[in-house]
Amino acid sequence: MSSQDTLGPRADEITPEIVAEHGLNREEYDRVCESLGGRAPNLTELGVFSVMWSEHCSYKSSRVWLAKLPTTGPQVICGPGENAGIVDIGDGQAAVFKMESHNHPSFIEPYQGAATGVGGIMRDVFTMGARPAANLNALRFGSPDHDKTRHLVSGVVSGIGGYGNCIGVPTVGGEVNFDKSYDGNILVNAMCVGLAEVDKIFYAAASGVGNPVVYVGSKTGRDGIHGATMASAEFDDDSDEKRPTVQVGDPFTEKLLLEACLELMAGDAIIGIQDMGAAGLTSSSVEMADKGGVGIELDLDLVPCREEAMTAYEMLLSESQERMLMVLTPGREDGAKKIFEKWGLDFAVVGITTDTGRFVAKHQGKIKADIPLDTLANNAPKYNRPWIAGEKRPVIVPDEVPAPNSLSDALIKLMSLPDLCSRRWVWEQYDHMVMGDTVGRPGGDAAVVRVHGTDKSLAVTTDVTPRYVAADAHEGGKQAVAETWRNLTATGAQPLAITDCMNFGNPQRPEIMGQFAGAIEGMAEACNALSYPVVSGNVSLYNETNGQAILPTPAIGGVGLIKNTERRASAAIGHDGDILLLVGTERGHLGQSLYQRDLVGKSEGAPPPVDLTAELRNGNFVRGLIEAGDVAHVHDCSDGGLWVAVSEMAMAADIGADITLGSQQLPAHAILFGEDQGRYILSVDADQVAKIIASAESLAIPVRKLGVAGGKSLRIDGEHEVKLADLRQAHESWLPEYMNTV
Amino acid sequence: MDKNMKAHVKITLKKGVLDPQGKAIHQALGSLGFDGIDQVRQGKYIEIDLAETDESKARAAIEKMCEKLLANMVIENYAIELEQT
Amino acid sequence: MDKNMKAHVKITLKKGVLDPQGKAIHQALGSLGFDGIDQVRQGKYIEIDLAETDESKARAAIEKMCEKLLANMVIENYAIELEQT
Amino acid sequence: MKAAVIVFPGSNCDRDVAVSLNAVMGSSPEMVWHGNAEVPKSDLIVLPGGFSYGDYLRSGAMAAHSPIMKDVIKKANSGVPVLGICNGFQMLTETGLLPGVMLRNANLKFICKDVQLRVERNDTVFTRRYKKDQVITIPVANHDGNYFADENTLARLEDNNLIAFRYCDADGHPTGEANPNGSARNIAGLYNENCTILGLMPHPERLADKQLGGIDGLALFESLVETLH
Ligand SMILES: Nc1ncnc2c1ncn2[C@@H]1O[C@H](COP(=O)(O)OP(=O)(O)O)[C@@H](O)[C@H]1O
Ligand SMILES: [Mg+2]
Repeated sequence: MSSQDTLGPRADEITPEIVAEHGLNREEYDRVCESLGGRAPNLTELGVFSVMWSEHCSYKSSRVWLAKLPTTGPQVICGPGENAGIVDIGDGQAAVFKMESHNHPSFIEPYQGAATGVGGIMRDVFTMGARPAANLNALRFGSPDHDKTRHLVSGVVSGIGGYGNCIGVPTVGGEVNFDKSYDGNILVNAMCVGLAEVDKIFYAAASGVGNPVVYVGSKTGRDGIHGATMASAEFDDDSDEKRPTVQVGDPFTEKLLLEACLELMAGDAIIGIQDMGAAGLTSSSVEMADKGGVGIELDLDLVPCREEAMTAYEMLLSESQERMLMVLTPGREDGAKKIFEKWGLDFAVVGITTDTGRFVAKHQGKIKADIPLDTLANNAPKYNRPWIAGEKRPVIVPDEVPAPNSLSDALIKLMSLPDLCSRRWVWEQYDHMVMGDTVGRPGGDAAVVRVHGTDKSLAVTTDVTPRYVAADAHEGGKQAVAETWRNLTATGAQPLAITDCMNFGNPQRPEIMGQFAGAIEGMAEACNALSYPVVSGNVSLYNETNGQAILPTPAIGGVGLIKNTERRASAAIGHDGDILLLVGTERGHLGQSLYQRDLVGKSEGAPPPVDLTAELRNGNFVRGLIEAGDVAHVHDCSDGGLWVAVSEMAMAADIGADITLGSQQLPAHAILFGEDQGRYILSVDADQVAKIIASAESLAIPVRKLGVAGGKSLRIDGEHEVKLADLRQAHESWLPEYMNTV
Repeated sequence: MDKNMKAHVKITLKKGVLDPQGKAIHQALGSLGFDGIDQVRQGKYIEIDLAETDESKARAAIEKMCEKLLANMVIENYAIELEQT
Repeated sequence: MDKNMKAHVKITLKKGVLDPQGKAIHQALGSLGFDGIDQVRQGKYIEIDLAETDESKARAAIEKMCEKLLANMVIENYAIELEQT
Repeated sequence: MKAAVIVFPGSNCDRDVAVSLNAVMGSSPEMVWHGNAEVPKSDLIVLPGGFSYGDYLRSGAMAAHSPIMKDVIKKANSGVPVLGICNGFQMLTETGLLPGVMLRNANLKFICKDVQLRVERNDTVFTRRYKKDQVITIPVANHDGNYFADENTLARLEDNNLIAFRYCDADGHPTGEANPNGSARNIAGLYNENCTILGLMPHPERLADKQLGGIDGLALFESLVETLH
């Protein structure tokens, strides 16, 4: 049968409006027709192209830039391109991880949007054969004064908890920031880290012809079908339900799906497996077939549906959650089916792999789509969009930034800022201990989770400082990578690799594309210098409303390995009488600092530069001390600067500290609140000090005695006293108080 | 006579929105041996005692409460019944 | 004529049983500026589609479901309405 | 001692409690699928924490009707010790093996944090390794941990000394501030009449290992091993 006979669109079917509603421009549409051998697509095919060639699936604006990121290294088992990245953690084990955005759905419906974001990223990880071991979430909300913010914070946090707690994966870390640029575009970036056996990793490739394609999990509904409201209304007789339905998460079903998949994966029935994420059935089948170099034919009559009269278009584009597609070894269907039935899940053979190289979908006896696979998967346009780099800003001299009236008041004020106050209100709503391996709970630099049943642990963190990226995309991108590296190092972990979530505005604006390009180049520079490659990631563009773009936010998720869980560090002061040491160079950099932004009210100058050579040297030194068992209490200096870091260590231990400004010629507020990079504070036994200093000096690493731990307050050279109780009150109360005032 | 009203508010999921709770209840009823069930949907039922005698004012107030707080209009519908108490 | 029934089941907390959700809604409505509310109680609303035409059989079945699973009789009451569909 | 951990669809602390049991027993407990009809002969039955059936409808309600529960109830009534942790406690109240119900936490939020508990008595198979009135630290992690029972029931529980643990402050006082979720009389755990069944909301298995930050939970498992061998 010639596909042209059955597949030609009705005369009036594909209007320019319908093409536009599918997010394809004129050139892209022409490319679609060309891919089909010169004919026009029908509506179903247009829908398939629109999702496969969307920014989300095809990375058409970002691909040329992403290619600049280093993705290899001896530790890398699988870099970007699969569902998640994989790194070797020794003993035949691997860490599998990825971060992904669910920004827009979370703005529309914060609870379900965030919940399904968590569900989606976990499927990316367990589809590769890994059991999820830890979740993280990087969140950005609008200004606290904006009337939507509270509602969004509350919904997103309970949605993340609602999903992760139920499925029983600990949520151990993340970030929360507030800035008015996110008023209309919040960011919800979810990360999952899983553990797998190296010889039991599963990939998406569907090799072999004549193999059964199997659908498992939940039934398909009309969830999250974007594209054409108008076009889909045409075949939806229920006129009051035109709005694309929000995806609702079902963590219980996901838990069953996780256990069922892992049970099946213990055997050898699976050839390829892929979760149904964005663009559900379409992208999962296209990607599996393309990677395996085969064709695929789906019989949509066999797809388990939960709603009546679903069309081919709807089934192919539905984003219903908690579903997976697998290609099995022929003859193994019955055994597999038993497992899924035991867990109460749908199991249906819905297609077969073919040698045609085409994606074919049949429904009710008709061919609804017949498209060359290669074109769908690989022929999306690739844009090298015009970009302009932001202007370099001057480095602010410390003396130009006014001193506070009172140093101690300034500290209290900083510690209670929305961007710096305690996130306890958030993480206490997350089960961060389930699975019994969280040895470093939220609140420290990176969370530490044991590799179950071993002496090893993984350290995990997410970081980015968007105001730095906005001021200098290159330095900001560098800094984000370096900060994760530093956070991992501060626990004693050897950083292994990162995942990223690139959240930016409209890439068709050259200045936004400039931010993207700059951030990528900065990230690449840091990754290269630190031998810390990118193994997975995600891009979220068009985060803007009425021309107001978000701050450029390349969120970085870092994973590191602690070989001996007994040799790790916490971010608390160790003991009364400990000596505090500062490792790293002090320059008193106040440009783009929180002190400058929130206490002086200015956002000026260049962000703190990151010296990657010093970063590497200082970090390796600190990690060496932890690994040797010489130091067990370390915190890095980041947002807010030195005194803030000391305060955090003091509150964590309920032990105060008297610190000294040292001998450098800098104003006190620059020493205390400057955000110089590459620094760590160590709390050490008095009798270790000489040895550590000598060893640092022999390596030309800047180190100085910062002070002495003890008492219940903080002081600077015996003055400017701040009681820990007052500090704690300031630090702990902002978020709960904010959230309790409706 | 009392001068109060009681509002009975039913909040239900819109058609087509997945109802994981209803689905799980359906399955559980099935394994308890209850057959012949086609579908189960779970919603909320909220009773509000109001110091208001005017029915149309009461209705307007409850509608506002539903839109603002009680129902999540992205995925839920609501229905109000009023009763003099 | 179709030969099905739809059961509307309201599950409410017994008098005297603490209702944290109702209390929280009451407070939230208050701070949104809704005055004159005396009490808010939250319950569940469950719709069950049954392949059963006989009303009394349907009612008996739904009652059993409530007693066995849908309601916790220690703290909850239920009320059933049936509708031919 | 032989122990059986019942695994329900949605259980997620089954592995955690098995790890703790293994640490004190020196061997693994039997993991028993909820769809089975019978619990193998054991000295202890554990209903683990988690979200059985997603905690949909009411926490523990659907699990209480799982096929295995008939036998669990039978064995419990014949005196086999049963430990219900968190979701397991919710199942015990849903089956009526323990009185009362768990309502949504007073602040309506999921709460995961360390809390302090006062050990009300140490003459049971679950607590002999503790001291009476000892203050211990154990984490809670739940959304529905707000214990409710009518006044008569509460009075009976107090009169018969059936309260196992109460939320308390550092000095052992069951204050309002120390109560994380609004539970009646600060009740965190309960016994049946014979003290052979214990239901508690906090998770002793989460602080039974030094690396996790404490071992106050370990004594509960050690008590069981000591008395049940
Ligand atoms: N959304 C969140 N979920 C869980 N933990 C969070 C979240 N936001 C922040 N945290 C935790 O709070 C602590 C402080 O966060 P942050 O200020 O970003 O740390 P740092 O400056 O060390 O990178 C970290 O332990 C972090 O993991
Ligand atoms: Mg961080």
